[in-house]
Amino acid sequence: MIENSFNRRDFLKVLGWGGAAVTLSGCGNTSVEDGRELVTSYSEPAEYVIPSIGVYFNSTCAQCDAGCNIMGKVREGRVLKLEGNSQSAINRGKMCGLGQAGVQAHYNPDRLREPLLRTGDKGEAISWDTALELINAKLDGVQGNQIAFLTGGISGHVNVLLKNYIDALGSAKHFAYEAVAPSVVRAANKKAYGVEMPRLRLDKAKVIVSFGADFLGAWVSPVHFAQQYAQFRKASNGGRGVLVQIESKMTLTGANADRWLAIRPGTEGILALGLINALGAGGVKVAADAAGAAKAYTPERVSTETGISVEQITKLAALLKERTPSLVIAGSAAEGYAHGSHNAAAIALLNQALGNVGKTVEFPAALPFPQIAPTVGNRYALHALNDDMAHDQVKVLFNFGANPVFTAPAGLKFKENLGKVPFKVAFAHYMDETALQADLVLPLDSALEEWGTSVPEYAAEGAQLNVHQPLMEKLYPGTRATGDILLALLKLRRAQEYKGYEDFYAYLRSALVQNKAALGGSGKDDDTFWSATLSNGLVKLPGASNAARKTSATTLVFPAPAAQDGAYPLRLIPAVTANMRDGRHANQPWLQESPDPLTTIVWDSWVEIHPKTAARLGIVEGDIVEVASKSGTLKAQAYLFPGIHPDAISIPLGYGHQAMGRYAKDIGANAFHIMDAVFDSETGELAMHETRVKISPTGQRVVIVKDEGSAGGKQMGKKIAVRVSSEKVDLSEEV
Amino acid sequence: MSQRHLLALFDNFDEAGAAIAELRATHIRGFSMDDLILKSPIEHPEVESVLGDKPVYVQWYTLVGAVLGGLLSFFLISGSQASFYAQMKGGKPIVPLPPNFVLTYEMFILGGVFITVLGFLVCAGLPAKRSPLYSAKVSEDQIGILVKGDESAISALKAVFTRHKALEIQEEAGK
Amino acid sequence: MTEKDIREDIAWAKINKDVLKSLENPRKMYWVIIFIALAMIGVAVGAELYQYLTGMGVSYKNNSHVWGLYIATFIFWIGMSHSGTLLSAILHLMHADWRKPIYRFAEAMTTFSLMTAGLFVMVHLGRLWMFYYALPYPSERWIWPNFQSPLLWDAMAIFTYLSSSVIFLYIGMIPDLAICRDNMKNGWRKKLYTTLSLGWEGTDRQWRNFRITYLTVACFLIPLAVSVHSIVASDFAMSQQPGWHITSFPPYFVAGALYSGCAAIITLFIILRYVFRFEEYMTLPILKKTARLTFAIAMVWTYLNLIEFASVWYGHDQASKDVLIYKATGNYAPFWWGMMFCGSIVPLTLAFTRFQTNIPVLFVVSILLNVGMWLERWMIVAPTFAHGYYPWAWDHDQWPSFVQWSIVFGSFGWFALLFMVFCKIFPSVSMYEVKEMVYHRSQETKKKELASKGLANKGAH
Amino acid sequence: MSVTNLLENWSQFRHKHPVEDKPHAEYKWAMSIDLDACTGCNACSVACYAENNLPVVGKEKYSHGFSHHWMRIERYWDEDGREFPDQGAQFLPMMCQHCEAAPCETVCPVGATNHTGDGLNSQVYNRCIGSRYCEANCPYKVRYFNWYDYPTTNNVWPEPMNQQLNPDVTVRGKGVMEKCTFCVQRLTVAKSDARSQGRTVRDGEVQTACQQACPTGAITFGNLVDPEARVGKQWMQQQVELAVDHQAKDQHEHAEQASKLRGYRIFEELRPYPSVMYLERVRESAV
Repeated sequence: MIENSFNRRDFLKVLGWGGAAVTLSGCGNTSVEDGRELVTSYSEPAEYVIPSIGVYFNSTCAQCDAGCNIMGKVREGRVLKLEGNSQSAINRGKMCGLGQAGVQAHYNPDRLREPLLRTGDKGEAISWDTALELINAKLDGVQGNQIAFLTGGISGHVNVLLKNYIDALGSAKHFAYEAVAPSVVRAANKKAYGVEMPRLRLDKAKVIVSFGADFLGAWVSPVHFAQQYAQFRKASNGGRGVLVQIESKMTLTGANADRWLAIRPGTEGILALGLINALGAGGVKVAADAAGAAKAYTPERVSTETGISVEQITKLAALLKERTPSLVIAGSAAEGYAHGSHNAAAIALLNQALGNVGKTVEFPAALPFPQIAPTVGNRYALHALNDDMAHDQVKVLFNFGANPVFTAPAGLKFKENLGKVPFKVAFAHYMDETALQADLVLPLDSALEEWGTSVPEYAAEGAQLNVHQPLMEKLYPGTRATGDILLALLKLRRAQEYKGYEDFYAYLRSALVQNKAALGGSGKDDDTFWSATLSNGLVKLPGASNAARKTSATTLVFPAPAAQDGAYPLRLIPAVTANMRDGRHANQPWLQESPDPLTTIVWDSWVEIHPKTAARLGIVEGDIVEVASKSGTLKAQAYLFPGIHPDAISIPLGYGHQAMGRYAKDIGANAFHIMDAVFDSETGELAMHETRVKISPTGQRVVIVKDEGSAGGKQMGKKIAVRVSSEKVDLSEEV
Repeated sequence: MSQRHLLALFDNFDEAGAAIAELRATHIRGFSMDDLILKSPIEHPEVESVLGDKPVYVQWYTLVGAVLGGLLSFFLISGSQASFYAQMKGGKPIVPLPPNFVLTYEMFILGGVFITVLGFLVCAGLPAKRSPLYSAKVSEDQIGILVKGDESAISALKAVFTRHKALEIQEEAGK
Repeated sequence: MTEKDIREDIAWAKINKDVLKSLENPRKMYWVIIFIALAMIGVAVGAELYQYLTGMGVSYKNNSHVWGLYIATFIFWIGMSHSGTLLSAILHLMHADWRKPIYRFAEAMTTFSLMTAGLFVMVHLGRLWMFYYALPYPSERWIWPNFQSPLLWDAMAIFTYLSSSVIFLYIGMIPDLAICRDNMKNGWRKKLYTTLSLGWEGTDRQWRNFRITYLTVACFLIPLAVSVHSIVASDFAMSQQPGWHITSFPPYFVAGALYSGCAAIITLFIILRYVFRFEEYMTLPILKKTARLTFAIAMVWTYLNLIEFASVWYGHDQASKDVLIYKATGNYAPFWWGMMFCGSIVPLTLAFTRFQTNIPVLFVVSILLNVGMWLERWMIVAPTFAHGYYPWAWDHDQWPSFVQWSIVFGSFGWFALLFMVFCKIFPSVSMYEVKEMVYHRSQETKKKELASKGLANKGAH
Repeated sequence: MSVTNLLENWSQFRHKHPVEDKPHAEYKWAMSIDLDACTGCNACSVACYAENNLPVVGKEKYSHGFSHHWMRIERYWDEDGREFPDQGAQFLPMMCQHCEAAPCETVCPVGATNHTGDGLNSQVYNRCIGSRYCEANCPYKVRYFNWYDYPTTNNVWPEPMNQQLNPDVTVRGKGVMEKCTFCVQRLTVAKSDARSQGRTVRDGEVQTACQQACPTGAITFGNLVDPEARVGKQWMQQQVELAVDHQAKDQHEHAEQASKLRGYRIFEELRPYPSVMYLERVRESAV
């Protein structure tokens, strides 16, 4: 890697001419066109650009909130490939498929290229100055609390500017919304451990019992967990770790489990208490209140309610007793019910009963700069915003890249309520469903073009500040970085305060350089510190330790497993897949064409049905089925999938866009739109797994487009993927 | 002494055979049996046998052609495999014999066929100039005997042909 | 007393006249065939252009199923070429003189089906424009083709076979070309025949060398024909795939080749007989012999088929066995059973004397046999791809596209066009050999008559 | 062509690689994949798309089987008919196995696929005429054909997506066969760097794109000749030998004393001598 010891802006200037000639043809004058700078011929590149040699620059992946540190391979001014930054404690040089597809977010042909103002049904291109002035004008006379900001999870200095702007507008409301965030688990963790995101040490555990946490696929920080998982599977800490996954629909993590248990949907908490009970009976010392809460949950009762055999429960309890430390994780499958908080609390209780807290459940360091701490997104925010809009409480809505028109459950009538907002501004990369509803659409720089910082919610080690830096010159002159837009807007309100900052880069640099002592740069001069920071791509922060707290078991309430609803007999499990997640990256063709690991389906949605259920309903693979809930219906192809509870069906989220460009539009069906609006009893979060559906074949049949051949997942007696029982091998002797 | 051609046509192979036999027997002055050419519409070994033993050498061409074709092929292939960019194929030597033998076999046949045909053309004297006397009947159903003899022998030859019921006797114009 | 293969009292001049007439005025059916053939070629050329410009993908093969109808049809045409050799070379060596009226068109069939097969090699290539890389010449980078590849053996074998059979066809035709020359009025045809007949006059020297040459080339052609289809079989047998890697493939392919060729001869026999009014020469007794020959070969083919199944069934190679079971029960089962029906059941009709000379029945049967043989080739190629070693790559519903089908059908048009044009320009019945046949047969009869007369005379004394 | 050369070096030309005993000189690139660590997440496959300029063919073409992933993740289920796959699925990353006796190499009519001195199975795009015999003869079916001219096909690399293309790797036009190269472009750079320093490539100095991305480090790649290389150590520890079709493990298969080995190669019995060793997936017997 080349040390980043040159002037960053010169670098970009050169790249601009070498890589993105678009600058020339685009509208708006550059400094070169204005004659302030001279054109540098690429035949005489700067000394750090060696034609045909890849140069790496560090930045941070923006594809999800895990905050993996990445290196962009840059050749002749173009970013080619994203690779992991091996300095990072989070991803240690590794990358997931989603992260690597980040270049396709950047080079996406359907990116927005200029500000658009709605006139009737059409968007009219306007200049940035006009756009910003228009916003300022629209804000005049609107009360602060009638201005709403809708964002995803947001952190770092952009968050600071956002807060300042909100402040400048007089206490506008900020709604941080993430459609698939583990928000109920966060709340339960906060109660049980005192922190929302304790550090999970998969690598230290000898047994992991995961209640539907797809930590290898799409949950919290999958690349980090995958590495810990690899260590967990090795013998390095005394024996290969055992993974037991308990969930109603097999996730990628479930597919990798030693034992995958298909539990009746919603009874995760009952099983957790049952395990506490069995542990207590087996001689493990359990705190009195936990024992009391679990007392009623005898193996027999638990078995009847969860559908998991007594033998299995006993075996699992014995294993947990025998092999310590273990780790119990509550995932999105456990939290997705009206009693999701209780499920999560019971699972946390199991961790405490097993004595894992402090061993495999650790406490992350507190961040020294609370103002840059992440504002994490949740689903309650959407609910709240929706209510405000429904009551005409929102006059101006700023939407930073969230796409609630696509992700809101039909029950909320979000799109309808959005129509009531007089002025909607969307900051967007693409013309997505929500941007289509906006009055003003402002095109954003891609994540590989903009400056910024972020703080990952799940810190793998200490705390860290991630640096985002451009990996190449902007592709389109008409896009702007979120930070720059906020700064420009702030300048319209508080000109004095921000006049010293030419742009967001200047702001960021000065913000970091001023605090260099706290950021590990004491004693260095500003330029050296700045160069080193950019070169590393991240700043590791020292942090104070958090203390543990104990949860109380007395308040746990579980509904008896619901009687079958005759009209809607099946439960819908919306699947969050590693590629699609909530669908914001559905327009990245690598992700569409990467087969779903479990079904190997590409370029479409599907309905997973257990073969037994399918046989009962007369459905075969490829049948187009109609899935109907109280809130809506959709049609998709049926895929017979053994890894799902017979009382449930599963549809992946993220498909079914009606906009967002050529790669996403009209691909599959949107499962969000048939979800009922049921909320968690404690947190008010939308309960994702509470939708009940019925399913019927439409009579149409298609050939499913998937990677697996006509043999399905069978090896036909050939020795291709071989499995061996753990007692037959000794991993400790292996290299 | 100038020579002239004479073509006699017969519709009966036996008569033609008899005519030749008589020509051979009578020893006409100014005419040699070597100057006799039989023309027939079909392959007719028994009539040809009257002409005496005339060896055919085409087979030798065949032998030479086949052997050369085979050798050329083997050495061309093996030599090119060995001497130009060696193309390594996993599991096989750079000069593998069985495949080369297959191609050698094909070239053996190819060489044989081509050179045999060349030999045929050489031995049969083809492509040939048309002989001075020809009748399309020869390619239809009649057998022709073309002779070349001194002026003096012509009448004797004619007599022999007429005796054997020649249907027609063509005479080359005098020079 | 069986009917004679040919009338012995047929005048030689009439033979010339009848055959030469075929160069002039065929029945209307001729033009109908030419028109249909041209239409089929037109569609195929369009399809090929589309495929050439867009990519092989339009033919709907896929990444595990990389070969399709092109290769199957290629084998089919190669196979068809074998009957010409059978009739002209093998039967020539065996002195079966009934072949004489029909071997010429059989040989032409050999040549043209080889040319058609060659087209499929080209159509099949992903980069047709680079086909010359397969030729054995050192390129400017000093790279030779890979002589280990059965495909290259194929190319070599087909080249040898095609050139040898063209030569064989031509050499055998020289005396007839001379007849044409002698009977043609002035014009381009006269020039053509004059040039091609090389000054042939039927002299004793020419006939002598001709006889030996013809015999020698015939001797070469027999092993060559066997080797050609064995090598085509090697494309499969030399590979490692289940269902292909079978020891009995070479003889099986050769038998299949002779079989389809014989069936095609019956079809063309019937067509030519009608179109060119060859009833005098392509007689029913000859047709009967051909039908019997076809029946015999059909049984050989059936036997080899059963041998193959048995050796796979009792072998230890589970993968091959799976492919066999798949053929009989999987997606391709209708075609596979269709092949068994057409190839082994339909020919049983040929066992009945009454059908052996029944032209409508024979016409239908011969076409069914060829359908069966075409299916056989497809059933060799496709199921191994659909059910090979690697279950993950077993394909879904792999169905050839319109492009593949139209090129396959177009090849029949192409063949028909070449063949019919040939028959119109060159004598499709060998005049000189029919004369020989008539001559020898009448001699025989005369001898017999003399002998019986002699006996009678003796008896009288 | 010189017959003299042929005759003088006869024995060299008759050497059978790798069956007869002639070890690789400097490099023999090989891989091992730990199926116990592989989670089937597809990161390797996407990395391969990014590194090797693989076209995204779209749904319609995918449905016809024109998928173009050099690295594909296969997912297998148990076949014992239980109601639930309660031991999970089995994932297997499958790419060109770079066989030492590759069935594809011998059958190519134009010599477009050859064995390199480094033990790679190379594909010469320029030379390929698209006969597809190599794929027909591949037991693993890991070769991918350019059925269309992807660079000019709509929505494969629309402007500006084409700016992502890796200039070190050829963009293939229609009609040529392609497959995993073990990231030969990276190997070439590493070898060149090492050569300029008068040494061979050190273990870890070069990574394939899939190996680099793999979050669990399931893929190990390196030089089998190098005694320090991790891949070689793994092969040795698992007693898997390159040019043998029957490994130590197979001999223990039915032995009372179960073998502790879990390294195997797929379709070893066909004797392609693949360069990729898989380590069996382990499943806990206690639950």
